[in-house]
Amino acid sequence: MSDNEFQEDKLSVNERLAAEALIVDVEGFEGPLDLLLTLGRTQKLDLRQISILQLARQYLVFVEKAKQLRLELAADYLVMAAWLAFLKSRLLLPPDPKDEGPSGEELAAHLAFQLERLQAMRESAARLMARDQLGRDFFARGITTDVSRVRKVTYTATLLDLMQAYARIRTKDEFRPFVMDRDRVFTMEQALERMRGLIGFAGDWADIVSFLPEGWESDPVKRRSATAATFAASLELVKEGKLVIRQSETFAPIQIRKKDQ
Amino acid sequence: MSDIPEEKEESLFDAPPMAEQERMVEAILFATAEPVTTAELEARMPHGCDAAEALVYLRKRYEGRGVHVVRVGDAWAMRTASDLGFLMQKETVETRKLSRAAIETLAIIAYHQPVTRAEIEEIRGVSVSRGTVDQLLELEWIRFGRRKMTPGRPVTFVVTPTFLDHFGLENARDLPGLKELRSAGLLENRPPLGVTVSDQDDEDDQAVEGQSELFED
Amino acid sequence: MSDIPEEKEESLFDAPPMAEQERMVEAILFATAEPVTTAELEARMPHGCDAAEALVYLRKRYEGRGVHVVRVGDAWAMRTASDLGFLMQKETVETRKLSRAAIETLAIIAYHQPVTRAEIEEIRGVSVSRGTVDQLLELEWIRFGRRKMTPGRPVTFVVTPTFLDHFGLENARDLPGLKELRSAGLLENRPPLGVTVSDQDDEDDQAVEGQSELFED
Repeated sequence: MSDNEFQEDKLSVNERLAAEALIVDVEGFEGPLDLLLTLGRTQKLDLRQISILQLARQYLVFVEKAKQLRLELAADYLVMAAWLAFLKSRLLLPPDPKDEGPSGEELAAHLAFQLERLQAMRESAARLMARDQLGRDFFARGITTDVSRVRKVTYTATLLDLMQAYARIRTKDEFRPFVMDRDRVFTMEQALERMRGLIGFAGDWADIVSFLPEGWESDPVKRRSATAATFAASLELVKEGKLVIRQSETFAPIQIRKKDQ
Repeated sequence: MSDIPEEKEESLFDAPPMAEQERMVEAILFATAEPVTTAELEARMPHGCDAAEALVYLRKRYEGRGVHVVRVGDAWAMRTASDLGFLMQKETVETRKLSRAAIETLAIIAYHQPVTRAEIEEIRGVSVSRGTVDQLLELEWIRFGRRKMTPGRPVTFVVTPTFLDHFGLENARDLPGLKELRSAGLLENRPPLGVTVSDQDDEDDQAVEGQSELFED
Repeated sequence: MSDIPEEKEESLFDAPPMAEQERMVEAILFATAEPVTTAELEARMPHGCDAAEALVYLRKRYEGRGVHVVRVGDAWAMRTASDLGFLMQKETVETRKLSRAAIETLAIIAYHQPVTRAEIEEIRGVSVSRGTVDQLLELEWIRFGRRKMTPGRPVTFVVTPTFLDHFGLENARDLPGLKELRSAGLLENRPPLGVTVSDQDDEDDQAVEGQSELFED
């Protein structure tokens, strides 16, 4: 993004303050479209006349600043940034006659439509909530037990009951919160017992994987369980001062060795 | 509070016209579960209102109507005219929630129709009591479908238009599948260790297959 | 039952005079907190009554009163006049405050119904959380509608009569600003660009305008 600095310089003091305010609020946005809409408002234009090119630049500047401030941006924002960078190039470069995809103008028009539609829904939601509401502005009858003569019992259920009942039946096999599938779980206690017997032989650095129990290496579920248990047991033994553990970098093999007494 | 500011207020803001006061009493009596005393009425109405006078007009307005303004002790309430009590019989219908066995049986029939009793029992993992089926038949939520072309030619159960009506469905195919139930948050439990994603998909397909048989004709 | 005894009954017992029918409708609506359909009214009234006509008179009678007769979908209910809400502080039920996401999702469902989850997400530009849909379902403001005839046959969401009742709407066509949104093309379901041509064709069929079902008549 070579023109970022140029773009930043062009921002007025007010715009810069607004952009900074936005960065502070980054978690307040409900996704990239919401952010774009807010940025669009700073153009102080009718959404129909908004400059998508300018908006794309504003967005990219925003994302760049967020990166500089080391703010965590959700993947959605970065995907949108990549798309807007693509859109920007489409809008600025002369169209390639061999390219069959939609033109930059079409893409920009669609984005403008999306923004306008989201804005319209926002306004509609506000108007809906501003309506008089039952139980707040107008009220139903306070009692409905005027008469009580014939008593007839009928049974009722809601769609929610029905769906939940079905979900319950269809998943009852998975829903066993207190029954673990013991045959596929290697517990930390088991691992600890196994490791205590083995650490005597670990004079040199050895990959923790080589300590997995036999028959637990191939099945992914069993391997996960055994690895977790063996790792936890190793930590426990480190705490007890019997082992040393190391890992050269993230995701590198974890190695252990008997601690020199 | 002293009397002086109140008097001042009274002169500044006149009480609403009597017709307006009558509307207010009407709305309060309608929306309040318990009978309301004139003191309570006046406490809720703007300053300077005369609830007793408004009640005289309101009572007169409802004379001979389907609803009356009646005195209950030293309080007031609105009640349906006693000669129309016969219309209220349906109001006293007591609705109870369906038992868990019944709702589960109903759900299986809705999702798997046409389905035999043996199939329901297999899915639920317990036997289906006669009373449960009878109750659903009586509610007219299920009916007998055509017999299955399997040994013994067992009867099947299907859901009825009354069922669709009660649950606000256009047809039983609109019932959401497991995946959709899960994404709507109606299914909180996650698959445990050992259940792979493809197993899950199979289950969804099954549910849909059960239905498709019925609706193809 | 054959038709003959019914006809006899009709000639033996004439329907009550309209003034009496009006009283009956008044009493039933008054006694029932939930909206009542004309069909339900007539089922409870003596044979031969015309609830729809009685309702016309009753509505007129309550015009400008503290209590109104309002239409909710194809049902009717009595509700206090909304300008008197200030008198009712005592009755107000504290409702759980809806999140911004829930309010927007609700509005999108109301204006674009029937609408799929994917369409809601396309409009908002973020995924819809399970809690949001769950909350709206629990409030009974939305329900599952019929499935879309598109690949995957996704379920749709629509708003319910409870929603209409809560927001004082006669039907979903009365949503504020609906006409303007339609004529501005903002309820169109435009497929995202960049999809392949064959996909585009499929999706064009699906690109029916929101609320189209409501306007078929």
